[in-house]
Amino acid sequence: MNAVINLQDDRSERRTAPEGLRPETGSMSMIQALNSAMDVMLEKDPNVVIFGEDVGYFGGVFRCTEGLQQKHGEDRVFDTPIAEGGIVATAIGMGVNGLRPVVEIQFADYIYPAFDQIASELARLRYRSAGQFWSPVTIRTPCGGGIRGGQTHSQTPEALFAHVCGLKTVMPSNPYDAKGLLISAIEDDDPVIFFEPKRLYNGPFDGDPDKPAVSWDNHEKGQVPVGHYRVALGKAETVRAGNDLTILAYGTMVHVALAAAAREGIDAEVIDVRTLAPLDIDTLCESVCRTGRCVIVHEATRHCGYGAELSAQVQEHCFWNLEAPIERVTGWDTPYPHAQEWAYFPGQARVAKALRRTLDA
Amino acid sequence: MNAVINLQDDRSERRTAPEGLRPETGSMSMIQALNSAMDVMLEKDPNVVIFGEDVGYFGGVFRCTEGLQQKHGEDRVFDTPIAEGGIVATAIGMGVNGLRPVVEIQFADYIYPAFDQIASELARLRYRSAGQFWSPVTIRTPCGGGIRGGQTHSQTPEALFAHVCGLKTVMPSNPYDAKGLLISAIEDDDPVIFFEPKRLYNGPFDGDPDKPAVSWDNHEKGQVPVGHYRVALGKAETVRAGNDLTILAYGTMVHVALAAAAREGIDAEVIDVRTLAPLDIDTLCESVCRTGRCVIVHEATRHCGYGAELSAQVQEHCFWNLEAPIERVTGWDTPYPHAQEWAYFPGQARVAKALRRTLDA
Amino acid sequence: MASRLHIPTAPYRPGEQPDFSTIKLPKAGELARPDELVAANECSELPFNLLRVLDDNHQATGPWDPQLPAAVLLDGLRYMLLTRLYDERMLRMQRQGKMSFYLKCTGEEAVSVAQCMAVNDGDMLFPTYRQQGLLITRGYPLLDMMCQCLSNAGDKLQGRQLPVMYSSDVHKFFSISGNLGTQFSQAVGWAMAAEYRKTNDIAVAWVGEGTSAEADFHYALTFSSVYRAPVILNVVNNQWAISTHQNVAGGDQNPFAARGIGYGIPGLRVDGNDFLATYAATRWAAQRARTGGGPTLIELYTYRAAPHSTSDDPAKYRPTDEWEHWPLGDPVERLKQHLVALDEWSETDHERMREELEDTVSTIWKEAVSLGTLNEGPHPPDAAMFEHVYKEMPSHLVEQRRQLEGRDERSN
Amino acid sequence: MASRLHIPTAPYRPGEQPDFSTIKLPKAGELARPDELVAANECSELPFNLLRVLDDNHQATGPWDPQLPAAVLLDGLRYMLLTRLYDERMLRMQRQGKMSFYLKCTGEEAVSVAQCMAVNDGDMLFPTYRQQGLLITRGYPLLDMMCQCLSNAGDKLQGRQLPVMYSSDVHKFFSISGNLGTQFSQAVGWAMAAEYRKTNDIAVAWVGEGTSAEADFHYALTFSSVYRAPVILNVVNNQWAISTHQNVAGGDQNPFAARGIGYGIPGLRVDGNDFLATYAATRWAAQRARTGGGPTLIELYTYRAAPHSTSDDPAKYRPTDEWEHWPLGDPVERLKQHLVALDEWSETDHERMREELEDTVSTIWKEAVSLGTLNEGPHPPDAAMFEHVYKEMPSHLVEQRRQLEGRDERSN
Ligand SMILES: Cc1ncc(C[n+]2csc(CCOP(=O)(O)OP(=O)(O)O)c2C)c(N)n1
Ligand SMILES: Cc1ncc(C[n+]2csc(CCOP(=O)(O)OP(=O)(O)O)c2C)c(N)n1
Ligand SMILES: [Mg+2]
Ligand SMILES: [Mg+2]
Repeated sequence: MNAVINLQDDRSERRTAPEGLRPETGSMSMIQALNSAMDVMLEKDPNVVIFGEDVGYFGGVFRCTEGLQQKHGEDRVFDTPIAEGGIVATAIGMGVNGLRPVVEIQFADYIYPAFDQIASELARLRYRSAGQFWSPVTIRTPCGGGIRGGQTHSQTPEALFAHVCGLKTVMPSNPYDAKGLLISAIEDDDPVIFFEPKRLYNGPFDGDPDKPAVSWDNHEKGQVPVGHYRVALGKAETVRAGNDLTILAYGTMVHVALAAAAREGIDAEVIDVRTLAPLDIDTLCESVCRTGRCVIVHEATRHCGYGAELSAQVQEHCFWNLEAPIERVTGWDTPYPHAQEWAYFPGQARVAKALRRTLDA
Repeated sequence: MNAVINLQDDRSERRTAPEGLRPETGSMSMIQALNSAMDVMLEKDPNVVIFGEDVGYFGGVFRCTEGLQQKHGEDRVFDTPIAEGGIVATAIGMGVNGLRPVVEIQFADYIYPAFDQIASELARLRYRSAGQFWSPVTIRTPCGGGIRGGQTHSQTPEALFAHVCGLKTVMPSNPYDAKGLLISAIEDDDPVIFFEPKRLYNGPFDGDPDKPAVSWDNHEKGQVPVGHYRVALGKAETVRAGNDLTILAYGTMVHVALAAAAREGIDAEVIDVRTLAPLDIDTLCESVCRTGRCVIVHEATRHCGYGAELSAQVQEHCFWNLEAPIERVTGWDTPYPHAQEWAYFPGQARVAKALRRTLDA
Repeated sequence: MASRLHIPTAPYRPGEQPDFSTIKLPKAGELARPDELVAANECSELPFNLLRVLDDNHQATGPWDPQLPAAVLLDGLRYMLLTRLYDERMLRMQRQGKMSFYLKCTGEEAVSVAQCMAVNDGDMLFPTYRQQGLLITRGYPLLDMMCQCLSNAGDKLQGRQLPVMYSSDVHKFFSISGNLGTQFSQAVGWAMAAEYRKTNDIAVAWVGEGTSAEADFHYALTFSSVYRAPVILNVVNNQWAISTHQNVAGGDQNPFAARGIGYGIPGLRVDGNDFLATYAATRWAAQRARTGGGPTLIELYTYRAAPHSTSDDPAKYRPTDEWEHWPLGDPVERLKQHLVALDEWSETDHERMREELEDTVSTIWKEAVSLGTLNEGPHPPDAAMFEHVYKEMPSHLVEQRRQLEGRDERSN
Repeated sequence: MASRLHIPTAPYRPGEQPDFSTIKLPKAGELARPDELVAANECSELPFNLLRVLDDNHQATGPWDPQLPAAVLLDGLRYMLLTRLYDERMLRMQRQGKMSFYLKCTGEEAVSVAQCMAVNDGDMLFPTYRQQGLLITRGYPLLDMMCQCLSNAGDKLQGRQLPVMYSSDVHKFFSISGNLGTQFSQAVGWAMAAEYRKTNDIAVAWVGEGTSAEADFHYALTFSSVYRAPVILNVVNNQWAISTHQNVAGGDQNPFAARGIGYGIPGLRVDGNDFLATYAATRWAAQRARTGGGPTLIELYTYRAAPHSTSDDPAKYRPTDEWEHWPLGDPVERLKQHLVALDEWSETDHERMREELEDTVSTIWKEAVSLGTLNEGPHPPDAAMFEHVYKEMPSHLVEQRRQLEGRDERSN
């Protein structure tokens, strides 16, 4: 079901790993990969500091910062008051004064109190000061459903941030990318909103809640270099080459899409968008112009969701090549319910139906 | 340049005005029309209260609430502390306790501190309590540029709200609609975010800053019934019928679109979307399926803007009828600059170019 | 000399020996009780004290003693015990996989029970997730609580909310939000509307001490101060916010009750494990609010004996025996001892009550699971998901519901 | 009896006769000056007082007298006067249509000038739009200020910002945000980083009293209290927030300086029109911050003599002569009188200085307009609009810039 992935594929990684020398890798869950990214960056750059609710002594409610305070000290990894707006504001000020803050918002559902600081300040500081001031803050936040979290532990509000110019918006779908993208995000001098699909923290998830959980151990993208490497921001990845149609997805939906295509026996090209802003439109359009058909999958609500932008751009660039309407498979336009979670989650059946419809059009 | 508009066109108005009897009308600017809507509702419903920064004694920085405190009393129209989040939270609580609050956020650029209360609370209260609790808050806020306001007095963040299910999102383009829609919004039991294009407050604006300003006096939509009437939420309006292509616009851009089409001599059908959520997709698609061509115009930044949703839906519904790519003409993906305002503003030239391209495709 | 960044921390971590002798505990009964309409600045010492009524011999003492009849105290004891037993049962059921999540209020039962008893039925409650005692005290059916936790066919909230996110308009118990603090400022609006509508109702709101750092705390204090809204603003200081000690919310600087001073709002700091003190403080604040005195900020000083929730493992961040060293004891035990000291109660009575309540919980639980569990169903129908997004379902949701039900014409 | 909704209002409205005899003015020099490292709770009376150094005879008096050499005072006078003259000129130019907007700080010049002089050059300033005096005191070129206001070809901010939204990294003057209050909490982060990096710098931030209701005020107090950040948090209480009186921000309840008490932050309430008192308070707070004492909250009590901005007409909401009745007078005049009383200055000197500064402003203005005005240009190039959204321009912005420049291949 999973596409063949070449670890040596990423150009920025090649830069860090000397020619011919494969970096030492280990099997890591997404949590471990994220932890490792922060560990590496704390080690490498004394200006990196990490903070947020429960991230210090405890190591985060999802354990992403486990052990980092003990290893790097209390003034580099610490707990904050419960005030997402205050956390981001503090990070902005620190960034202006030379630090490189990485903050955690405990759930993406709780990022809204920080919206003003993110959209009005973090995103615009460089612009409004004509480059005099800027703050290289990275905001990590777990997102997405499928964990019985109900409406306030399941949201993926990526579209709200992708609409705000000045921000980079990222969502990895596997441990390898998670670590490489997080390192790139921390090193980037622009602010990055880094969404972590929590349903993928401990293993890939193809959308079928009845199957036993699997770990990242046996997944190629669970093999992660222990040291420093980058996955470039702003680059989509073709995780499966194919000819019948193109699926655009990110986060958990990459795995659902692969499974749905496999189940239907469709030779789909599956592209993991990875960076939502700025978007790697070339990779997407090259594919859709070739296959002539496109299905977009995301977990967030449909109306004004990120899929709308993907659809609009693909249509703008590939109109003359399109052989079927571009479809979107998304969360419904309702909050994420608790009991009806699996009726809400855009699972294999819904994706498969859309693939079929698109092929048959 | 302006389309022929039939005041008797609106069904909800016919409901309030008895058959054959035309309501008394007067010439009103958009500010006066909004003021009149609030005046009428304060008179009609003792549960209506109005508050916000400077809206009480002073009557609002744009004078939309002028005279209302003097007429209806200090406990019905009053000033608040400067805390947009607190204003919306207070309104939510009041709404739960039987009132019908209408609040003003002084500029749409300053609505972000209230984002959490709007998106997490106001929009979801009915849902999460399964209908036990709800709060019929109307949030009025001036938006849009073309007034030399710079990046923090020019934004139109409608897409952020249109993405949040549970909210209704409205933007009128003229005094008649403004009053009728605002009355509908206040009477509606769902929360409504009501964007007021401030460039239209005192007169229609076709996008040409060099022309002398005109008032609403000589505009048909500046003739406004003095009493109570409604313009239904959720209904787009065809402000100009045409055959060559369909332009979807709202707010200030309706006027720019009309002017651009006239200037190019294009027989465009121009639809004023008016309510962005829930969207009147039927009216839009009927038109695009007929004309086969569609240009979408809005002032907000492009990436993940509301135009993306319009484009995606039109494409989904009208794919087989489309004869040219759907185009979007929008603000650039930068903050709204001060000096370069007219290079930023999607004016007639840019719209005209897109119309031409779409016709020639 | 450069100053160093100060990072506050918890006083004790796993492996350390908790010693709370540093917590200055004033003697019960010593604090003067000002008139309810006292000017805020004339009682600004209150938040720096700790209001206690029950003394070391389990006697009620001092001017704050609410002098409640034994029958009322026994009601309080019963509600507290029921809350605790309900929590215990639900926790066990969560462990058995019957529900996705649970969250106890063990050690904090006096907060919700005494406070609820001290206000009127018409007063509106804006709780957090740790005030299940309010619902129990107001007589909300346990069956409905359980069905909500089970997200089953009997769930009045149609399966929409995570367990414990109760709501009851009838009981004037506001829908609990997963977003911390948001209800604190809403309560002020509700209270303003009560005045506008000239009813006599007041609003009562709660946040945890950790949540006091959120914007809504400031909004609530500002707006209630400016409009003198009839509201009681409670901060439940149970020492912990998940793994984060109250010191990280500023608790090592000044008591949370003192935050009111700057806004001209009187602050009361109360032994939250003392049923009588908690009742008395709330009563004072309610009387103040109802007679035009405006808001009061109450800090309930207590201890979160339970893990934060079933997703939490406190052994990772605090000594497992920390509660045993907690100087303010167990609220249930303390009220029981008071009733025993009054000769109104005995260990045998208590045992009997516990058994009776356990039976009640058990019986109702059986009824609840007969209506379904999260994993096995039956649940509320899938289509219910599309209701209540708006008052009336707009066409795009009708269409999405059709798609869900497979009745989409376009699907093959 | 139902209590009624309380709606605060301004003490005087147009047509009414202002009478500020209700404002209790303590005598200059009477307030004790505690050690800079005093515990917050040991100086909690300070925010309820009003720190004044200049007495009715224009003499400096009491323990807070900073005992500044006359040369320093003369510098202060010069900066204040220059600020005022600059404001006057810019206002006239706005009226003549040379710029889209302007905003004066008349009557509040002591706030920015004295505070700026009381801190070090390495200290980072996080101003609002009403502290142009900071830039003038730090020697930022008037030409650059004017070009920013004109959005002309010389504008260092490339025409992006509304007039008066200055920024200067070199002068450690943070980019002004149109969004009220956001910089207050950012300043705390900056200060924390200063400690982290073991520099000796502190941060200084300002908000208006109206803005104290925003979330960032609370975040700033909470975070600076928790991490004891070296920051001075200033609330400029100029009585008005556009048309809204400070009473609507809670100013009729307690002084804004008192908001710090609950957080364990010392509060100083200062006669903001008294150059010496303002200097002294700032110096105290700076010393406290630099020696590990953490944050101080300073309320600068003053009066906004000017309209809110050129978009405002205060005659609509306050008596036009209100400032004349303001009991704390004019800061420029008061410092001048002090220098005269010290025999260091005379009316003639003052007139000469005024003329010289007016000439300076005039000369620089001519240079500035020679670089363009908003309406007539030249402006920064249109294409500059796409820069600095990101550090490096992503391809979609390159493409949009091409479209703007008409070089879009797709365009005919
Ligand atoms: C806005 C928001 N931020 C973060 C969370 C995650 N969260 C849930 S409970 C909690 C701790 C709350 O602590 P406290 O306020 O002290 O209440 P307690 O749990 O002790 O009753 C956190 C951080 C949330 N639910 N909402
Ligand atoms: C977040 C936000 N809300 C509202 C505004 C509009 N606004 C600009 S200035 C102002 C009044 C501010 O008053 P105050 O804080 O007292 O400062 P002053 O103007 O008196 O110096 C308001 C409401 C804004 N700029 N930002
Ligand atoms: Mg707590
Ligand atoms: Mg002010």
